[in-house]
Amino acid sequence: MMILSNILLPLLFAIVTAMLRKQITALKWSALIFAVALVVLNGIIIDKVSQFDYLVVQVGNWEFPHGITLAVDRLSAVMLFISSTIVLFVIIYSWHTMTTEYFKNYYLTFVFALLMGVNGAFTTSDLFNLYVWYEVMIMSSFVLITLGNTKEQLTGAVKYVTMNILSSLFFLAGIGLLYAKTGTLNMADLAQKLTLSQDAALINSTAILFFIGFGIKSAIFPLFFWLPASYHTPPLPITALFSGLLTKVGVYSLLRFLSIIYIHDKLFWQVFLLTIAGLTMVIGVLTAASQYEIRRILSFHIVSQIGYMILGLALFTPLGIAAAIYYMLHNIVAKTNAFLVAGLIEHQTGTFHLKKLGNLFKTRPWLALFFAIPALGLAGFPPFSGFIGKLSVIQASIESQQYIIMTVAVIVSFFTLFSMIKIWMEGFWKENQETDESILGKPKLHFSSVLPVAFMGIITIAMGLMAQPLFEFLLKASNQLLDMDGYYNALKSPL
Amino acid sequence: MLTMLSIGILAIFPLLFILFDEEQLKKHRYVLLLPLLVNILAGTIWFFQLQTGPIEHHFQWITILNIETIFRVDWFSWYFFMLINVIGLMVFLYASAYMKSYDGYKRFFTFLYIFTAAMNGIVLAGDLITLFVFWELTSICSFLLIGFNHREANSRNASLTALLITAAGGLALLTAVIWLGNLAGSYDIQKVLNLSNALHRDSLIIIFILIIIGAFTKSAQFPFHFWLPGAMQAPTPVSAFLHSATMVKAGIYLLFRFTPMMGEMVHWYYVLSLTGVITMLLGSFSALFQSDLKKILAYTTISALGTIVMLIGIDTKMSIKAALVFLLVHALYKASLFMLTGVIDKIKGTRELKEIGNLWKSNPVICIVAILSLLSMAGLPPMLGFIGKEVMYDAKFQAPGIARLMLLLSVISNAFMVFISIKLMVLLFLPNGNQPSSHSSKSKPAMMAGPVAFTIIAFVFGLAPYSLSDFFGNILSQITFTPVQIQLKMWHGFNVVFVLSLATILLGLLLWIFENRITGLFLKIYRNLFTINLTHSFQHIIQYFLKFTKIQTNRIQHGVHRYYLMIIFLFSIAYIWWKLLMTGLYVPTFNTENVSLLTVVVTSIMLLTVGLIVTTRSRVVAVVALALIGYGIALLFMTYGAIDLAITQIIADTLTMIIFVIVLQKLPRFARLSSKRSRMRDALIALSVGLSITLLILKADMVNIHQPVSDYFVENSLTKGKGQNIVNVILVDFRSLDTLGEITVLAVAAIGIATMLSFTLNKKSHG
Amino acid sequence: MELILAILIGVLFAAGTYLLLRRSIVKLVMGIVLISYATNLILFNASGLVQNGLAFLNKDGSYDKMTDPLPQALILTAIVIGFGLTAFLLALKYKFFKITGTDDLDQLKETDAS
Amino acid sequence: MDKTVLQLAYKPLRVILIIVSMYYFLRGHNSPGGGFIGALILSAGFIFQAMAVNTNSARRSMLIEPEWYIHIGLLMSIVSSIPGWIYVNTPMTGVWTTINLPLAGDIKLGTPLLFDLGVYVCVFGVVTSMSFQFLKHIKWN
Repeated sequence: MMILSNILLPLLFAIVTAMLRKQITALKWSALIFAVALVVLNGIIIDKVSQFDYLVVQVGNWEFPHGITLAVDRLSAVMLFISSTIVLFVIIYSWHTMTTEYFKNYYLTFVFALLMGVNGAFTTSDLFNLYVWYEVMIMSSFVLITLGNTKEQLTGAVKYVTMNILSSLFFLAGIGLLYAKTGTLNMADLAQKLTLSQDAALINSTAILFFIGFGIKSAIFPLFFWLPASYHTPPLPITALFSGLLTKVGVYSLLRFLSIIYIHDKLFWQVFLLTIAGLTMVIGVLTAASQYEIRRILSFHIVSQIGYMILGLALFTPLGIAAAIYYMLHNIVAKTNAFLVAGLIEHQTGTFHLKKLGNLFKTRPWLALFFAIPALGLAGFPPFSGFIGKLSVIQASIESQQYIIMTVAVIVSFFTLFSMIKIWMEGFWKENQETDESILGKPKLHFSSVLPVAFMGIITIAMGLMAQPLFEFLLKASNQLLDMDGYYNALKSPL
Repeated sequence: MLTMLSIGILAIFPLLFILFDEEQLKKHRYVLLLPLLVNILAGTIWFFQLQTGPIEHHFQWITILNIETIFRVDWFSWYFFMLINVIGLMVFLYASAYMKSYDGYKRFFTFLYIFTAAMNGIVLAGDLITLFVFWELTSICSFLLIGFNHREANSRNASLTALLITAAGGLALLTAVIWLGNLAGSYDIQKVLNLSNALHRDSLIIIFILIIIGAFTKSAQFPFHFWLPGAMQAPTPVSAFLHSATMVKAGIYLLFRFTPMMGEMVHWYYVLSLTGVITMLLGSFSALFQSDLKKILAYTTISALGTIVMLIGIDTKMSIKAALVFLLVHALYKASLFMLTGVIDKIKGTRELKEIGNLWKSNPVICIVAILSLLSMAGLPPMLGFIGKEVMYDAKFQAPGIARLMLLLSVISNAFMVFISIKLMVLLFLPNGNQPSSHSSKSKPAMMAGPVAFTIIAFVFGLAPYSLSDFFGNILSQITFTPVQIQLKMWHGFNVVFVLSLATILLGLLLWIFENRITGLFLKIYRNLFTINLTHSFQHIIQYFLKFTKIQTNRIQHGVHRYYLMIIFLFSIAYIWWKLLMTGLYVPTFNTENVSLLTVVVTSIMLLTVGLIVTTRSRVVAVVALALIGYGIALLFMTYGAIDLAITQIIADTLTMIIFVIVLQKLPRFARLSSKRSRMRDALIALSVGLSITLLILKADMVNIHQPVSDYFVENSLTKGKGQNIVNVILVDFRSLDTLGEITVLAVAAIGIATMLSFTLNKKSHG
Repeated sequence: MELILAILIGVLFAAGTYLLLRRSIVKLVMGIVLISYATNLILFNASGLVQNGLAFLNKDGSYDKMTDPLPQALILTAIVIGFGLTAFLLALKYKFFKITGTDDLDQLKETDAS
Repeated sequence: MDKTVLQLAYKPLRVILIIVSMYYFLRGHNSPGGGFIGALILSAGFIFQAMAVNTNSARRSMLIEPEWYIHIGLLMSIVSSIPGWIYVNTPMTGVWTTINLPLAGDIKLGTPLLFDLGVYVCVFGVVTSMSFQFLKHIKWN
C-alpha cells in the first residue's frame, strides 16, 4: 500500500494544489505538509525495506506476472527517499524565490505530477508501466521547463521536448519488440525467461532501443545535447529540481534494465559502457570548463558526472554498482544544492554570469561558505560526499583492473575542480566594482531560501563523514540488484 | 583521545570567533595562542608516553571499504607534530600582531587554524585515507591563504596555480593510496609497509610514480616548484608557516614514511636524488637573481627542500639522519627569516632589497637575530645550520654511487647560500645611502618573539648538538625499522667533511668578492636556462585550455538542433547495424497467410502519402496527408480486430489535425530552407534508420521465447474483470495503473497548454 | 503480413526521421507524429496480427478468434499519450512562433553556444 | 467560415452527442467504447459550440470550468482505488456489487466502472480545456 501511495499521493497533492492555486498561503503550506508527508512515508519505506528486502504490491491483486507489479528494493527505496527530499527542499526554496505568478500557474501541481512520474518510475517493475511514468514525468517537465514562457525557455524547450519525446518513442518501440519476442512486460519475469532461454543473446538487438531511450534520458555522451541546451533556461528552482531528479531516473532505469541484459553479453556491454562512460565524463567536463554562466557550468557537469555512474554500472561488480548508486545520491544532493546556491547568487546580484560577478567573498561571506560545500563536494574533496563517491569508483575500477577508465575518472575529477575554482575565482574573489554597488540595494536572503541550502550542505558533509551505514545499505542494494532470482521470487510470491 | 583533541581543538576553536567581533578579537588576541599551547602540552605528555611505544587510536569510518581512521603517534610523527605546533605558536603570536592592520582578521585565523589542524592530521594519521583527507585540506587552506588578498589578480593567479598543482598531485596520491590499499587489503600505514615484500612489483612502479608526483607537487620539487614563489603573495605569516616550515614538508613527510617500502627500488634512488639535486641547484641559483626578500627566501626554501629530497633518495642511514637534522635546521632559520622579513616590511614599507638598508642603526636587535639566522642558513658555526650541513656532507661522502657527484653539487649550492647570506647581511644592515623611511621603526615584541626564540634554539642546539642524538636515533629506528645509534657533534676533527665546509665558505666569500664580475655571467646563464618561465607558461596553458574547450564546446554543443538529432540517429544506426551483424541477419520469408487485398491497398496508399508529406511544400497537403496516414492505420487496426483502437485512433487523429490546422493558420508557409545536398544526406540517414528498424522488427519476429502473458487476460476477463471487452478490462482493471498515468499525462498536458498559452512572465527576459 | 507491416513501419520511421532533420518546427512535429505512428504499429505487430480476430468475449466467456488483447491496450494508452504530447508540442510551436517570429530551427542557437 | 449553419445546429448536435457518448461509455466494458472514446465524443459537442458561438458560451454550458472536470475525474480515479484497499487490502483491486434496478434488471457496479467514469470525466475536461485554449488564443472566432 505504501508503495502505491507513493504514486497516488503525489497525484492527489497535485490535484489539491491545483484546486488551491488561488489561495497562495494555503497553497504553500499545504504543499509543504504534503512534501514532508512524502519524505516521512519514504523514510518508513526505507526502514521496511531494510527489514524485508522487498516490498511488493500486485496492483489490482492480479497474479504475477500478468498485472502490474510494483516492487521496491533497496535501490528503489533510497531513490524514492532522496527524490522526495529534493522536492521538499525545492518547495521550501521556492517559497520566496518564486513569484506568486508561478504559484498561480500550477507550479506546485506540476512539481507533484513530476514527482508522481519519478516515483512511479522508481517503483514499477513493469516495462510499459515504466514508459507511462516516463511520460508523466516528461510531460510535467515539459510544462515546468516552459513555465513563464521566456524566449530562452521556449528555445531550450524545443530541443528538450523533441529529444525527450524521441527517447520515449525509442523506448516504446523497444517494448513492442521485446513483447513480440518474449511475451512479457515484467522485468523480473523477463529476466527469468531470459535465463531459461537459449536465445537470450538475441534479445540484445532489442536492448539497443532501450539503451538509446534510457541513454537520451540520462544524458550520456552522444545523446546528451538536450541537457545543456535547456537546463539553464527555466527559473532556478525548476532547474535544481530537474538536475536532482530527471537524468537520475534515466540512470536508474539503465541500472535496472541492464542488470537483466548485461549478463547475456558481458564482454560487449563492459567495453561499450566503459567507452561511453569515459567519453561522457571527458566531453562533459571539457565543455563545462569553457562556460562562464554558472548554471551552464553546472549543467555540463551533470553530463560529466553521469559518466561516473555509467562507469560504476559498466564494471558490474557489487562494489561498482554500489559506487554508482552512491555517486548518484551524492550528485543529486550536491548538484541540486549547487544550483540553489547559484540561485542565491542571482538573487543577490541579479546575474548568473561570471564575468559580471565578483567580490562576493567579501560582500557575502556566507554565500561563499554555502557555495564551497557543494562545490568541493562535486570536485570530490574530502571529507565531503563526493570524495567517497570518487574513492569508491576508483576502488571499484582498480578491483576490476580497469586502469584506463580509472585514469580518465581521476583526470576528469581534476577538471571538475578546475571549473568549481573558476566559479570561485570569478564570482567570489574577483574585484568588481559594479557588483559591489548593485549588491548594496539587494534585499537580504530570506530564511526559507537559505534553509534548504544549509540543510543540503549538512547532508553533503554527513554523507562523507558517516558513509558507513549508507554504503553498507548500498552494497546490499547492489547485491540485490544483481540477484535476479531473488527479484523474481520476491515478486512472484511476496511476503 | 589526545590525538583527536589536538586536531579537533584547532578545528573547533574558530567557532568561538562568532562570539567576538573583529576589534574585540584583536584586543584579546593572546587567546589565539591557546589551542597551540594545549597541543604543545599534549606533545609533552606524548613525549613520556612514547618511551613505552607508539600511541594508537582507531575509529571506524567505512569498514565496508576497509577504511578505518587511525591516529598513530610515534617518534617520527611526534617530531613533526612538535615542529608544527612550536613554530605554529610563534607564527600565531607573530600573526596576531602582523595582521592587525588587515581586513578579515577572523577569517585569516580561521583558515590558519584549520590548516594547522590539517597539518597535525597529516602527521598523526595512521592510515592512508586519513592522511589523504588532511593532505587535501592543507591544499585548500593554502589556496585560501595565498589568495587572501583576492582583489589582486596576482594573488588570485598564484593561488590558482598552487591549488591546481597540489590538487593534481593530490589526485595522483589518491590513486596510489587506493591502489596500495587494494593490494594490501588495508589502508593502515603499518600494514601497507609491512606487506611491501609481498606486493606485486609491476604495479608498484606505477604506485611509486604516483606517490612521487603527490609528494613532489606538495614539496615544490622540480618541475612543479614554480608555484612556491608565487605563493609569496600570501601574507608573510602564511609564508613563514605554510610555505617554508610546514606544508611544503608534508611531501617530505610522505617520502620519509614510504622509505622502508620504496627504498628498495632502484628507481627510488635515482628519481629522488636527481630531482632533489636539480631542485636544490635550481632553487639556490634562482635565489641569486631575486630582489624581493620573500622571493629570495622562497627560492632558498625550494633549494632546501631539494636537499632533503636528495638525502632521502640516497637512502642510507646517514643520509636519512642528515635529512632529519636538516629539516629542523631549515624550519628554524627559515621561519625566523620570514618573520623578520615581515618585520622589516612593516618598518620600511618595502621588501625590495635595494630600498632597504641601514637597519643596523635603527634596529640592532633585528640585525643580530637576522645575522644569526643567516649564519644558520649559510651553514656556519656556531649555529645548528653548521651541524646540518656537516651531517649532510658526511652522508654523501659515505654513500655509494653517484652521491659523490651530488656532494660536489651540494658544495656549489651551499656556496650560493653563503653568498646570499652575506649579500643579505650587507645590503640590509649596512648603510647604502637610502634615507631612513618615515615608517614606525619600532618592532613589536610579539613579532620579534618568534625569531628570537628560534635563533636561541638553533644556537643552543648548535653548541650542544649531542643532546639531539638520542632523539634522532629513535626516529631513525622507526623509519628504517632497525635500531640505530647516532651521534651529533660540533667538532668532527680534521676530515674531508671539514675541508668541504671550509671550501664552501671560501667559495661563497669568493663569489661575494667578485660579485660584480660574476653576476653578468650568471645572469646570462640564468636567462638562457630560464627562457621558459614556468609560471607564465602555466597561465598560458590555462588560457589555451580555456580557448580549446571553447572551440570544442562550440563544435559539440553548437546549437543546431537537427545535427543533434542526426548524431542521435547515426549513433543508433551504427549501434543497431553492429548488433545486427554480430548476431546475424535474418532473411525474411513472405507469409501470405494474413494478407488481404484491403491491407495491401491501404498500405500502398499510406506509402504514397508518406512520400507526399516528405516532399510537399504545402502545409495543408501535409496535414491532410498526415491525417490520411492516421486513418490508414486505423483501418489496419480494424482489419486485425482492434476496433477500440481504430475508433480511438480516428478520434485522436482528427483532434490532432484540427489543432494542427488551428495552429498553422498563424504560421508561415514552408520555406525551402536546406540545400539539395543536405536533403540528400538527410534522406540517406532517414532511409538507413528505416531500414534498420525494419530489419530489427523482422529479427524480433524470429525469436519467440515464450507464450505471451495475455492468455491470462482472456481467461479472467469475464470472470474476474466482469467485462467482455478485454481491451477495456485491461485498461480499467488489469492495468489500471497505466491508465491512471495516461490520464495524468493528459491532464498535465491540458493544464500545461493552458498555462503556456495564457501565462507570460511580466518581467523582462532574464539570464 | 509481418513483412509488409515491417516495411511500412520502416518507411514511417524513415519519413519521420527525414522530417525531424528539417529546419521547420512544423515538420519536426509532423516527424514526431509519424514516428509515434510507427512505434504504435511496432506494438501492434506484437499482437500477432490475426485477421478478423477480435478481443471480445461472448456473454458466456467463450471466444471465436482471439488476437492478443494486451498490445491493443498498450497502443490505446500510447495513442492517448501521444495525442497529449502532440497537442503540447503544437502549443509550444505556436507560442514559440509568437514570441520569436521564426519557424526555423537553425535560428535557435542562443541557449547553446556561449 | 459560414457560421450560421453551425450556430443553428450546435444545440441539437450537442444533445445527440451527449447521448451517443453516454451510450459508448456505458457499453464500453462489454463492447467497443469506454471512458476515453465516450469522453471524446462528449467533448465534441462542446467544441462545436465553442466554434459556433464562442468559448465562453461553451464554458458556461459545461456548468463548471473544464479544469475542474480534470480535477474531479482524477479524484474519482484515485477514490476508486480505495475500496480495493479496504476490502482486499490491495489498492486498485476491483470490487463489485450487483444492484437490482426495477427497469434495467441486474446491473453490476464495481470500482473499475468508477475508475472508467473518472477517465471519462477527466478526458472530457482535458479535451475541452485544450480545445478552448487553442480556440481562444488563436482567435478562431
